Amino acid sequence: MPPDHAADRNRESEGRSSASLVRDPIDPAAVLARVGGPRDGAVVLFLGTVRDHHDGRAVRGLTYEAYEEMATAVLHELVQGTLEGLREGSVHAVHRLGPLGIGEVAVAVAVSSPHRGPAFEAARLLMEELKRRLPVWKHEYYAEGDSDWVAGVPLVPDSRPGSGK
Amino acid sequence: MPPDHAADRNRESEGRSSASLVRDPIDPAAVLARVGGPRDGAVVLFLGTVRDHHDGRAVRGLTYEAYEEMATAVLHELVQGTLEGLREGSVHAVHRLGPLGIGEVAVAVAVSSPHRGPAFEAARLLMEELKRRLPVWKHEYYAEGDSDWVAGVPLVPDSRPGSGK
Amino acid sequence: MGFSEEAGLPESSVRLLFFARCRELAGCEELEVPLASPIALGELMETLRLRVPALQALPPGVAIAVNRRVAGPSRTVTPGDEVAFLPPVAGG
Amino acid sequence: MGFSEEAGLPESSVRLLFFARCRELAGCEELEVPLASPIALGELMETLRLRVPALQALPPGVAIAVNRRVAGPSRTVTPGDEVAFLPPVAGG
Repeated sequence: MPPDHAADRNRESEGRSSASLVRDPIDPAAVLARVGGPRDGAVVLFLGTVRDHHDGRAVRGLTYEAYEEMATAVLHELVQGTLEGLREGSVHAVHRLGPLGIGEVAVAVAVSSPHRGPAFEAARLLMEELKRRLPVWKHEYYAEGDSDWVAGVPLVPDSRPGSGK
Repeated sequence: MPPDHAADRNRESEGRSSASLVRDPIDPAAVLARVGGPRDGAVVLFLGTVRDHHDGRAVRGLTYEAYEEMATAVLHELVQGTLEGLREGSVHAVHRLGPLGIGEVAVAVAVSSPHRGPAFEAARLLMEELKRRLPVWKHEYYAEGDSDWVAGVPLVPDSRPGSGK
Repeated sequence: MGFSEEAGLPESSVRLLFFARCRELAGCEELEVPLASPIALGELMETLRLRVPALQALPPGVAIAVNRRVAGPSRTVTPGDEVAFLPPVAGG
Repeated sequence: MGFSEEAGLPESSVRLLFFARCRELAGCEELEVPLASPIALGELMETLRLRVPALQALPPGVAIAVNRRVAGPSRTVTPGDEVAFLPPVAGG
Protein backbone atom coordinates (compact mmCIF):
# COMPACT_ATOMS: atom_id res chain seq x y z
CA MET A 1 0.00 0.00 0.00
CA PRO A 2 2.13 2.96 -1.21
CA PRO A 3 -0.02 6.00 -0.36
CA ASP A 4 2.30 8.55 -1.93
CA HIS A 5 1.95 6.89 -5.33
CA ALA A 6 -1.78 6.42 -4.85
CA ALA A 7 -2.07 10.13 -4.10
CA ASP A 8 -0.17 10.98 -7.29
CA ARG A 9 -2.46 8.81 -9.37
CA ASN A 10 -5.50 10.40 -7.82
CA ARG A 11 -4.17 13.89 -8.44
CA GLU A 12 -3.86 13.02 -12.11
CA SER A 13 -7.42 11.75 -12.33
CA GLU A 14 -8.91 14.82 -10.65
CA GLY A 15 -11.72 16.44 -12.56
CA ARG A 16 -14.08 13.53 -12.80
CA SER A 17 -17.70 14.25 -13.62
CA SER A 18 -20.36 12.19 -15.33
CA ALA A 19 -24.08 12.38 -16.01
CA SER A 20 -26.82 10.39 -17.68
CA LEU A 21 -30.53 10.06 -18.36
CA VAL A 22 -31.86 6.55 -17.82
CA ARG A 23 -35.12 4.65 -18.23
CA ASP A 24 -34.27 1.80 -15.84
CA PRO A 25 -34.38 2.06 -12.03
CA ILE A 26 -31.52 4.04 -10.48
CA ASP A 27 -29.29 1.99 -8.16
CA PRO A 28 -27.86 4.23 -5.39
CA ALA A 29 -24.88 1.89 -4.94
CA ALA A 30 -23.99 2.27 -8.62
CA VAL A 31 -24.27 6.05 -8.28
CA LEU A 32 -21.94 6.02 -5.25
CA ALA A 33 -19.48 3.88 -7.17
CA ARG A 34 -19.02 6.78 -9.64
CA VAL A 35 -17.56 9.12 -7.02
CA GLY A 36 -14.91 9.06 -4.32
CA GLY A 37 -11.24 8.36 -4.17
CA PRO A 38 -8.34 8.09 -1.73
CA ARG A 39 -8.05 11.88 -1.36
CA ASP A 40 -11.78 12.32 -0.64
CA GLY A 41 -12.99 12.19 2.95
CA ALA A 42 -16.61 13.07 2.21
CA VAL A 43 -19.33 11.72 -0.05
CA VAL A 44 -22.79 13.27 -0.25
CA LEU A 45 -25.56 11.44 -2.09
CA PHE A 46 -28.92 13.00 -2.76
CA LEU A 47 -31.88 10.95 -3.93
CA GLY A 48 -35.09 12.55 -5.13
CA THR A 49 -37.88 10.00 -4.71
CA VAL A 50 -41.50 9.92 -5.84
CA ARG A 51 -43.86 11.05 -3.07
CA ASP A 52 -47.36 9.72 -2.60
CA HIS A 53 -48.80 13.22 -2.33
CA HIS A 54 -48.42 16.64 -3.94
CA ASP A 55 -50.25 19.88 -3.16
CA GLY A 56 -52.64 17.98 -0.95
CA ARG A 57 -53.52 15.37 -3.59
CA ALA A 58 -52.80 11.64 -3.33
CA VAL A 59 -50.43 10.62 -6.12
CA ARG A 60 -50.18 7.06 -7.46
CA GLY A 61 -47.32 7.52 -9.91
CA LEU A 62 -45.81 9.81 -12.51
CA THR A 63 -44.09 9.96 -15.86
CA TYR A 64 -41.03 12.06 -16.70
CA GLU A 65 -40.68 13.42 -20.22
CA ALA A 66 -37.50 15.13 -21.44
CA TYR A 67 -36.02 16.99 -24.37
CA GLU A 68 -33.39 14.30 -24.23
CA GLU A 69 -30.62 15.75 -26.39
CA MET A 70 -30.77 19.08 -24.59
CA ALA A 71 -31.25 17.54 -21.12
CA THR A 72 -28.18 15.36 -21.61
CA ALA A 73 -26.11 18.37 -22.65
CA VAL A 74 -27.39 20.50 -19.75
CA LEU A 75 -26.79 17.75 -17.19
CA HIS A 76 -23.21 17.29 -18.40
CA GLU A 77 -22.62 21.02 -18.17
CA LEU A 78 -24.08 21.14 -14.67
CA VAL A 79 -21.90 18.36 -13.29
CA GLN A 80 -18.85 19.83 -15.03
CA GLY A 81 -19.61 23.26 -13.53
CA THR A 82 -20.11 21.68 -10.10
CA LEU A 83 -16.75 19.94 -10.35
CA GLU A 84 -15.03 23.18 -11.36
CA GLY A 85 -16.54 24.84 -8.28
CA LEU A 86 -15.27 22.01 -6.09
CA ARG A 87 -11.80 21.98 -7.67
CA GLU A 88 -11.04 18.59 -6.09
CA GLY A 89 -13.29 15.54 -6.00
CA SER A 90 -15.87 14.00 -8.31
CA VAL A 91 -19.50 14.52 -9.32
CA HIS A 92 -22.13 12.26 -10.83
CA ALA A 93 -25.77 12.93 -11.67
CA VAL A 94 -28.47 10.75 -13.17
CA HIS A 95 -32.12 11.50 -13.94
CA ARG A 96 -34.72 8.88 -14.72
CA LEU A 97 -37.30 9.19 -17.52
CA GLY A 98 -40.54 7.35 -18.22
CA PRO A 99 -43.06 5.95 -15.72
CA LEU A 100 -42.16 5.79 -11.99
CA GLY A 101 -44.01 4.41 -8.97
CA ILE A 102 -44.18 5.83 -5.43
CA GLY A 103 -40.82 5.63 -3.62
CA GLU A 104 -38.77 5.15 -6.78
CA VAL A 105 -35.67 7.28 -7.32
CA ALA A 106 -36.27 10.03 -9.89
CA VAL A 107 -32.91 11.77 -9.60
CA ALA A 108 -29.60 10.99 -7.91
CA VAL A 109 -26.67 13.31 -7.38
CA ALA A 110 -23.40 12.25 -5.76
CA VAL A 111 -20.44 14.46 -4.87
CA SER A 112 -17.14 13.50 -3.29
CA SER A 113 -14.59 15.94 -1.96
CA PRO A 114 -11.69 16.02 0.49
CA HIS A 115 -13.94 17.78 3.06
CA ARG A 116 -17.62 17.60 3.91
CA GLY A 117 -18.59 21.28 3.73
CA PRO A 118 -17.87 21.66 0.00
CA ALA A 119 -19.44 18.24 -0.73
CA PHE A 120 -22.73 19.22 0.96
CA GLU A 121 -22.75 22.64 -0.72
CA ALA A 122 -21.99 21.26 -4.16
CA ALA A 123 -24.65 18.54 -4.00
CA ARG A 124 -27.28 21.01 -2.88
CA LEU A 125 -26.40 23.65 -5.47
CA LEU A 126 -26.31 21.03 -8.21
CA MET A 127 -29.85 19.97 -7.27
CA GLU A 128 -31.06 23.60 -7.31
CA GLU A 129 -29.52 24.18 -10.74
CA LEU A 130 -30.83 20.90 -12.08
CA LYS A 131 -34.37 21.80 -11.04
CA ARG A 132 -34.05 25.21 -12.71
CA ARG A 133 -32.31 24.19 -15.91
CA LEU A 134 -33.05 20.60 -16.90
CA PRO A 135 -35.67 20.36 -19.69
CA VAL A 136 -37.67 17.64 -17.97
CA TRP A 137 -41.41 17.56 -17.26
CA LYS A 138 -43.42 15.63 -14.71
CA HIS A 139 -46.88 14.26 -15.41
CA GLU A 140 -48.62 13.14 -12.21
CA TYR A 141 -51.30 10.48 -11.94
CA TYR A 142 -53.69 11.03 -9.03
CA ALA A 143 -55.51 8.52 -6.89
CA GLU A 144 -58.82 9.89 -8.16
CA GLY A 145 -57.94 8.74 -11.67
CA ASP A 146 -57.10 12.07 -13.32
CA SER A 147 -53.62 13.33 -14.18
CA ASP A 148 -51.84 16.59 -14.90
CA TRP A 149 -48.54 18.24 -15.68
CA VAL A 150 -46.83 19.53 -12.55
CA ALA A 151 -46.46 23.32 -12.52
CA GLY A 152 -42.77 24.01 -13.01
CA VAL A 153 -40.12 26.69 -13.28
CA PRO A 154 -39.84 28.75 -16.50
CA LEU A 155 -36.48 28.26 -18.18
CA VAL A 156 -34.44 31.42 -18.55
CA PRO A 157 -32.27 32.35 -21.55
CA ASP A 158 -29.06 30.47 -21.52
CA SER A 159 -25.81 32.07 -20.41
CA ARG A 160 -23.68 29.11 -21.42
CA PRO A 161 -20.81 29.69 -23.86
CA GLY A 162 -22.07 29.45 -27.41
CA SER A 163 -25.68 30.27 -26.61
CA GLY A 164 -25.53 33.61 -28.37
CA LYS A 165 -24.01 32.31 -31.57
CA MET B 1 -51.90 0.67 -4.52
CA PRO B 2 -54.12 2.67 -2.13
CA PRO B 3 -52.06 5.80 -1.46
CA ASP B 4 -54.44 7.27 1.13
CA HIS B 5 -54.02 4.22 3.35
CA ALA B 6 -50.30 4.12 2.72
CA ALA B 7 -50.11 7.78 3.76
CA ASP B 8 -52.01 7.02 6.98
CA ARG B 9 -49.68 4.19 7.85
CA ASN B 10 -46.68 6.39 7.20
CA ARG B 11 -48.07 9.18 9.36
CA GLU B 12 -48.34 6.72 12.21
CA SER B 13 -44.77 5.55 11.84
CA GLU B 14 -43.34 9.07 11.80
CA GLY B 15 -40.57 9.65 14.27
CA ARG B 16 -38.18 7.00 13.07
CA SER B 17 -34.58 7.34 14.14
CA SER B 18 -31.86 4.78 14.74
CA ALA B 19 -28.15 4.73 15.44
CA SER B 20 -25.36 2.24 16.04
CA LEU B 21 -21.64 1.71 16.50
CA VAL B 22 -20.25 -1.14 14.42
CA ARG B 23 -16.96 -2.96 13.92
CA ASP B 24 -17.77 -4.42 10.49
CA PRO B 25 -17.70 -2.44 7.23
CA ILE B 26 -20.59 -0.02 6.74
CA ASP B 27 -22.80 -0.83 3.73
CA PRO B 28 -24.28 2.39 2.27
CA ALA B 29 -27.23 0.47 0.79
CA ALA B 30 -28.11 -0.89 4.24
CA VAL B 31 -27.89 2.64 5.67
CA LEU B 32 -30.22 3.96 2.95
CA ALA B 33 -32.66 1.14 3.66
CA ARG B 34 -33.13 2.56 7.18
CA VAL B 35 -34.66 5.82 5.93
CA GLY B 36 -37.33 6.95 3.48
CA GLY B 37 -41.00 6.34 3.01
CA PRO B 38 -43.88 7.16 0.70
CA ARG B 39 -44.24 10.69 2.10
CA ASP B 40 -40.54 11.47 1.69
CA GLY B 41 -39.33 13.02 -1.57
CA ALA B 42 -35.72 13.53 -0.48
CA VAL B 43 -32.98 11.35 0.93
CA VAL B 44 -29.53 12.70 1.83
CA LEU B 45 -26.73 10.28 2.63
CA PHE B 46 -23.38 11.43 3.97
CA LEU B 47 -20.38 9.11 4.07
CA GLY B 48 -17.20 10.06 5.88
CA THR B 49 -14.36 8.04 4.37
CA VAL B 50 -10.74 7.51 5.36
CA ARG B 51 -8.43 9.82 3.41
CA ASP B 52 -4.90 8.91 2.39
CA HIS B 53 -3.51 12.17 3.76
CA HIS B 54 -3.95 14.45 6.76
CA ASP B 55 -2.19 17.72 7.57
CA GLY B 56 0.23 17.09 4.72
CA ARG B 57 1.17 13.58 5.88
CA ALA B 58 0.51 10.38 3.94
CA VAL B 59 -1.82 8.15 5.96
CA ARG B 60 -2.00 4.38 5.52
CA GLY B 61 -4.88 3.65 7.89
CA LEU B 62 -6.40 4.43 11.26
CA THR B 63 -8.11 3.01 14.29
CA TYR B 64 -11.20 4.46 15.98
CA GLU B 65 -11.54 4.04 19.74
CA ALA B 66 -14.74 4.96 21.60
CA TYR B 67 -16.23 5.24 25.06
CA GLU B 68 -18.80 2.84 23.69
CA GLU B 69 -21.59 3.10 26.25
CA MET B 70 -21.51 6.90 26.19
CA ALA B 71 -21.04 7.12 22.40
CA THR B 72 -24.06 4.89 21.82
CA ALA B 73 -26.19 7.06 24.11
CA VAL B 74 -24.96 10.30 22.50
CA LEU B 75 -25.53 9.00 18.96
CA HIS B 76 -29.08 7.97 19.81
CA GLU B 77 -29.76 11.39 21.32
CA LEU B 78 -28.31 13.13 18.27
CA VAL B 79 -30.47 11.24 15.75
CA GLN B 80 -33.52 11.69 17.95
CA GLY B 81 -32.84 15.43 18.19
CA THR B 82 -32.32 15.61 14.43
CA LEU B 83 -35.64 13.89 13.83
CA GLU B 84 -37.42 16.27 16.22
CA GLY B 85 -35.97 19.20 14.25
CA LEU B 86 -37.20 17.66 11.00
CA ARG B 87 -40.67 16.84 12.35
CA GLU B 88 -41.37 14.53 9.39
CA GLY B 89 -39.05 11.91 7.94
CA SER B 90 -36.43 9.54 9.30
CA VAL B 91 -32.80 9.61 10.46
CA HIS B 92 -30.12 6.95 10.77
CA ALA B 93 -26.49 7.23 11.84
CA VAL B 94 -23.74 4.66 12.18
CA HIS B 95 -20.09 5.04 13.23
CA ARG B 96 -17.46 2.42 12.74
CA LEU B 97 -14.86 1.45 15.37
CA GLY B 98 -11.58 -0.45 15.18
CA PRO B 99 -9.06 -0.52 12.32
CA LEU B 100 -9.98 1.03 8.92
CA GLY B 101 -8.13 1.22 5.62
CA ILE B 102 -8.00 4.11 3.12
CA GLY B 103 -11.36 4.69 1.42
CA GLU B 104 -13.37 2.79 3.99
CA VAL B 105 -16.51 4.38 5.42
CA ALA B 106 -15.96 5.67 8.98
CA VAL B 107 -19.34 7.27 9.50
CA ALA B 108 -22.65 7.29 7.62
CA VAL B 109 -25.63 9.54 8.20
CA ALA B 110 -28.90 9.29 6.27
CA VAL B 111 -31.88 11.59 6.47
CA SER B 112 -35.18 11.41 4.61
CA SER B 113 -37.78 14.15 4.54
CA PRO B 114 -40.69 15.29 2.37
CA HIS B 115 -38.49 18.06 0.91
CA ARG B 116 -34.81 18.37 0.09
CA GLY B 117 -33.91 21.56 1.96
CA PRO B 118 -34.62 20.17 5.43
CA ALA B 119 -32.99 16.84 4.52
CA PHE B 120 -29.72 18.55 3.48
CA GLU B 121 -29.75 20.82 6.55
CA ALA B 122 -30.48 18.00 8.97
CA ALA B 123 -27.77 15.70 7.59
CA ARG B 124 -25.19 18.45 7.73
CA LEU B 125 -26.09 19.61 11.25
CA LEU B 126 -26.13 16.03 12.48
CA MET B 127 -22.58 15.57 11.18
CA GLU B 128 -21.43 18.81 12.87
CA GLU B 129 -22.95 17.72 16.19
CA LEU B 130 -21.58 14.22 15.89
CA LYS B 131 -18.06 15.57 15.39
CA ARG B 132 -18.43 17.82 18.43
CA ARG B 133 -20.13 15.43 20.82
CA LEU B 134 -19.32 11.79 20.05
CA PRO B 135 -16.67 10.36 22.45
CA VAL B 136 -14.64 8.76 19.66
CA TRP B 137 -10.89 9.10 19.01
CA LYS B 138 -8.88 8.57 15.86
CA HIS B 139 -5.38 7.09 15.86
CA GLU B 140 -3.66 7.59 12.51
CA TYR B 141 -0.91 5.38 11.07
CA TYR B 142 1.44 7.24 8.75
CA ALA B 143 3.29 6.02 5.70
CA GLU B 144 6.59 6.72 7.47
CA GLY B 145 5.73 4.08 10.06
CA ASP B 146 4.85 6.27 13.05
CA SER B 147 1.35 6.93 14.39
CA ASP B 148 -0.49 9.48 16.51
CA TRP B 149 -3.82 10.54 17.95
CA VAL B 150 -5.54 13.08 15.74
CA ALA B 151 -5.99 16.46 17.43
CA GLY B 152 -9.70 16.80 18.16
CA VAL B 153 -12.39 19.00 19.63
CA PRO B 154 -12.69 19.36 23.44
CA LEU B 155 -16.03 18.07 24.70
CA VAL B 156 -18.13 20.67 26.47
CA PRO B 157 -20.28 20.09 29.57
CA ASP B 158 -23.48 18.37 28.69
CA SER B 159 -26.77 20.23 28.42
CA ARG B 160 -28.84 17.10 27.95
CA PRO B 161 -31.71 16.43 30.36
CA GLY B 162 -30.42 14.60 33.41
CA SER B 163 -26.83 15.78 33.04
CA GLY B 164 -27.04 17.95 36.16
CA LYS B 165 -28.48 15.29 38.42
CA MET C 1 -21.21 23.06 -33.44
CA GLY C 2 -22.75 22.40 -36.88
CA PHE C 3 -26.07 21.29 -35.50
CA SER C 4 -27.92 21.73 -38.76
CA GLU C 5 -25.71 19.10 -40.37
CA GLU C 6 -26.38 16.63 -37.54
CA ALA C 7 -30.12 17.10 -37.90
CA GLY C 8 -29.93 16.39 -41.62
CA LEU C 9 -32.78 18.76 -42.43
CA PRO C 10 -33.15 20.45 -45.82
CA GLU C 11 -31.47 23.84 -45.50
CA SER C 12 -34.69 25.65 -46.38
CA SER C 13 -36.71 24.85 -43.26
CA VAL C 14 -36.59 24.75 -39.45
CA ARG C 15 -37.76 21.93 -37.25
CA LEU C 16 -40.17 22.81 -34.42
CA LEU C 17 -40.26 20.51 -31.37
CA PHE C 18 -43.03 20.53 -28.75
CA PHE C 19 -42.73 19.09 -25.23
CA ALA C 20 -45.13 18.21 -22.42
CA ARG C 21 -48.09 20.63 -22.34
CA CYS C 22 -46.84 22.33 -25.51
CA ARG C 23 -46.89 18.96 -27.25
CA GLU C 24 -50.48 18.38 -26.14
CA LEU C 25 -51.55 21.87 -27.32
CA ALA C 26 -49.76 21.48 -30.64
CA GLY C 27 -51.23 18.04 -31.11
CA CYS C 28 -47.88 16.80 -32.38
CA GLU C 29 -44.26 16.36 -31.28
CA GLU C 30 -42.68 17.93 -34.30
CA LEU C 31 -43.40 20.26 -37.21
CA GLU C 32 -41.24 21.29 -40.15
CA VAL C 33 -41.79 24.82 -41.41
CA PRO C 34 -40.15 26.45 -44.42
CA LEU C 35 -37.48 29.09 -43.81
CA ALA C 36 -35.50 30.54 -46.70
CA SER C 37 -33.02 32.78 -44.87
CA PRO C 38 -31.84 33.74 -41.35
CA ILE C 39 -34.38 35.59 -39.21
CA ALA C 40 -34.62 36.80 -35.61
CA LEU C 41 -36.44 34.35 -33.34
CA GLY C 42 -38.98 37.06 -32.37
CA GLU C 43 -39.76 37.73 -35.99
CA LEU C 44 -40.00 34.03 -36.76
CA MET C 45 -42.52 33.65 -33.92
CA GLU C 46 -44.69 36.44 -35.39
CA THR C 47 -44.73 34.67 -38.72
CA LEU C 48 -45.39 31.27 -37.19
CA ARG C 49 -48.30 32.51 -35.09
CA LEU C 50 -50.12 33.42 -38.30
CA ARG C 51 -49.49 30.03 -39.89
CA VAL C 52 -49.45 27.53 -37.01
CA PRO C 53 -52.61 27.56 -34.87
CA ALA C 54 -50.82 25.74 -32.04
CA LEU C 55 -48.54 28.74 -31.54
CA GLN C 56 -51.29 31.33 -31.23
CA ALA C 57 -51.83 30.68 -27.51
CA LEU C 58 -48.70 29.38 -25.85
CA PRO C 59 -49.15 28.75 -22.12
CA PRO C 60 -47.42 31.27 -19.81
CA GLY C 61 -43.77 30.62 -19.00
CA VAL C 62 -42.94 28.78 -22.22
CA ALA C 63 -39.28 29.13 -23.21
CA ILE C 64 -37.92 28.61 -26.68
CA ALA C 65 -34.65 26.82 -27.32
CA VAL C 66 -32.73 27.18 -30.57
CA ASN C 67 -30.39 24.26 -31.16
CA ARG C 68 -30.84 23.10 -27.56
CA ARG C 69 -30.10 26.42 -25.88
CA VAL C 70 -32.78 28.69 -24.46
CA ALA C 71 -32.85 31.83 -26.59
CA GLY C 72 -34.33 35.32 -26.51
CA PRO C 73 -36.23 37.04 -29.38
CA SER C 74 -33.06 38.56 -30.84
CA ARG C 75 -31.44 35.18 -31.40
CA THR C 76 -30.89 34.54 -35.12
CA VAL C 77 -32.58 31.42 -36.46
CA THR C 78 -30.97 29.91 -39.53
CA PRO C 79 -32.50 27.40 -41.95
CA GLY C 80 -31.76 23.92 -40.58
CA ASP C 81 -32.04 24.98 -36.94
CA GLU C 82 -34.04 23.13 -34.29
CA VAL C 83 -36.55 25.31 -32.41
CA ALA C 84 -38.07 23.73 -29.29
CA PHE C 85 -41.03 24.92 -27.21
CA LEU C 86 -40.40 24.20 -23.53
CA PRO C 87 -43.03 24.76 -20.83
CA PRO C 88 -41.84 25.44 -17.25
CA VAL C 89 -39.66 22.49 -16.20
CA ALA C 90 -40.24 20.11 -13.29
CA GLY C 91 -37.40 17.64 -13.12
CA GLY C 92 -35.83 16.15 -10.03
CA MET D 1 -30.91 5.70 35.97
CA GLY D 2 -29.29 3.67 38.75
CA PHE D 3 -25.96 3.48 37.03
CA SER D 4 -24.09 2.44 40.16
CA GLU D 5 -26.20 -0.71 40.34
CA GLU D 6 -25.50 -1.55 36.70
CA ALA D 7 -21.79 -1.16 37.23
CA GLY D 8 -21.94 -3.46 40.21
CA LEU D 9 -19.20 -1.60 42.05
CA PRO D 10 -18.88 -1.57 45.80
CA GLU D 11 -20.65 1.56 47.04
CA SER D 12 -17.46 2.86 48.63
CA SER D 13 -15.49 3.61 45.48
CA VAL D 14 -15.65 5.25 42.05
CA ARG D 15 -14.46 3.76 38.78
CA LEU D 16 -12.10 5.88 36.66
CA LEU D 17 -11.99 5.22 32.89
CA PHE D 18 -9.25 6.51 30.58
CA PHE D 19 -9.55 6.82 26.81
CA ALA D 20 -7.17 7.39 23.90
CA ARG D 21 -4.26 9.61 24.93
CA CYS D 22 -5.49 9.66 28.54
CA ARG D 23 -5.39 5.86 28.55
CA GLU D 24 -1.81 5.93 27.31
CA LEU D 25 -0.78 8.51 29.93
CA ALA D 26 -2.54 6.63 32.71
CA GLY D 27 -1.02 3.37 31.54
CA CYS D 28 -4.33 1.62 32.12
CA GLU D 29 -7.94 1.66 30.94
CA GLU D 30 -9.52 1.65 34.34
CA LEU D 31 -8.80 2.39 38.01
CA GLU D 32 -10.96 1.94 41.07
CA VAL D 33 -10.42 4.52 43.82
CA PRO D 34 -12.10 4.57 47.23
CA LEU D 35 -14.80 7.15 47.89
CA ALA D 36 -16.76 7.07 51.15
CA SER D 37 -19.29 9.85 50.54
CA PRO D 38 -20.52 12.27 47.84
CA ILE D 39 -18.06 14.94 46.78
CA ALA D 40 -17.89 17.67 44.12
CA LEU D 41 -16.04 16.58 40.98
CA GLY D 42 -13.56 19.47 41.34
CA GLU D 43 -12.76 18.42 44.88
CA LEU D 44 -12.45 14.79 43.87
CA MET D 45 -9.95 15.80 41.19
CA GLU D 46 -7.81 17.66 43.77
CA THR D 47 -7.73 14.56 45.95
CA LEU D 48 -7.02 12.25 43.00
CA ARG D 49 -4.13 14.36 41.74
CA LEU D 50 -2.32 13.74 45.01
CA ARG D 51 -2.88 9.98 44.87
CA VAL D 52 -2.89 9.07 41.17
CA PRO D 53 0.26 10.13 39.30
CA ALA D 54 -1.54 9.76 35.94
CA LEU D 55 -3.86 12.61 36.84
CA GLN D 56 -1.16 15.11 37.75
CA ALA D 57 -0.64 16.25 34.16
CA LEU D 58 -3.76 15.79 32.07
CA PRO D 59 -3.34 16.95 28.47
CA PRO D 60 -5.13 20.21 27.56
CA GLY D 61 -8.78 19.96 26.55
CA VAL D 62 -9.55 16.82 28.56
CA ALA D 63 -13.21 16.62 29.59
CA ILE D 64 -14.53 14.54 32.44
CA ALA D 65 -17.76 12.59 32.19
CA VAL D 66 -19.65 11.38 35.23
CA ASN D 67 -21.91 8.46 34.44
CA ARG D 68 -21.48 9.09 30.70
CA ARG D 69 -22.32 12.78 30.73
CA VAL D 70 -19.70 15.51 30.49
CA ALA D 71 -19.65 17.33 33.82
CA GLY D 72 -18.24 20.50 35.35
CA PRO D 73 -16.34 20.77 38.67
CA SER D 74 -19.52 21.40 40.67
CA ARG D 75 -21.09 18.09 39.63
CA THR D 76 -21.57 15.80 42.65
CA VAL D 77 -19.82 12.46 42.41
CA THR D 78 -21.36 9.68 44.46
CA PRO D 79 -19.76 6.37 45.47
CA GLY D 80 -20.45 3.89 42.67
CA ASP D 81 -20.24 6.51 39.90
CA GLU D 82 -18.23 6.10 36.69
CA VAL D 83 -15.78 8.96 36.04
CA ALA D 84 -14.26 9.02 32.54
CA PHE D 85 -11.33 11.08 31.23
CA LEU D 86 -12.00 12.12 27.61
CA PRO D 87 -9.40 13.89 25.47
CA PRO D 88 -10.61 16.11 22.59
CA VAL D 89 -12.75 13.93 20.30
CA ALA D 90 -12.14 13.15 16.61
CA GLY D 91 -14.96 10.98 15.33
CA GLY D 92 -16.53 11.05 11.87
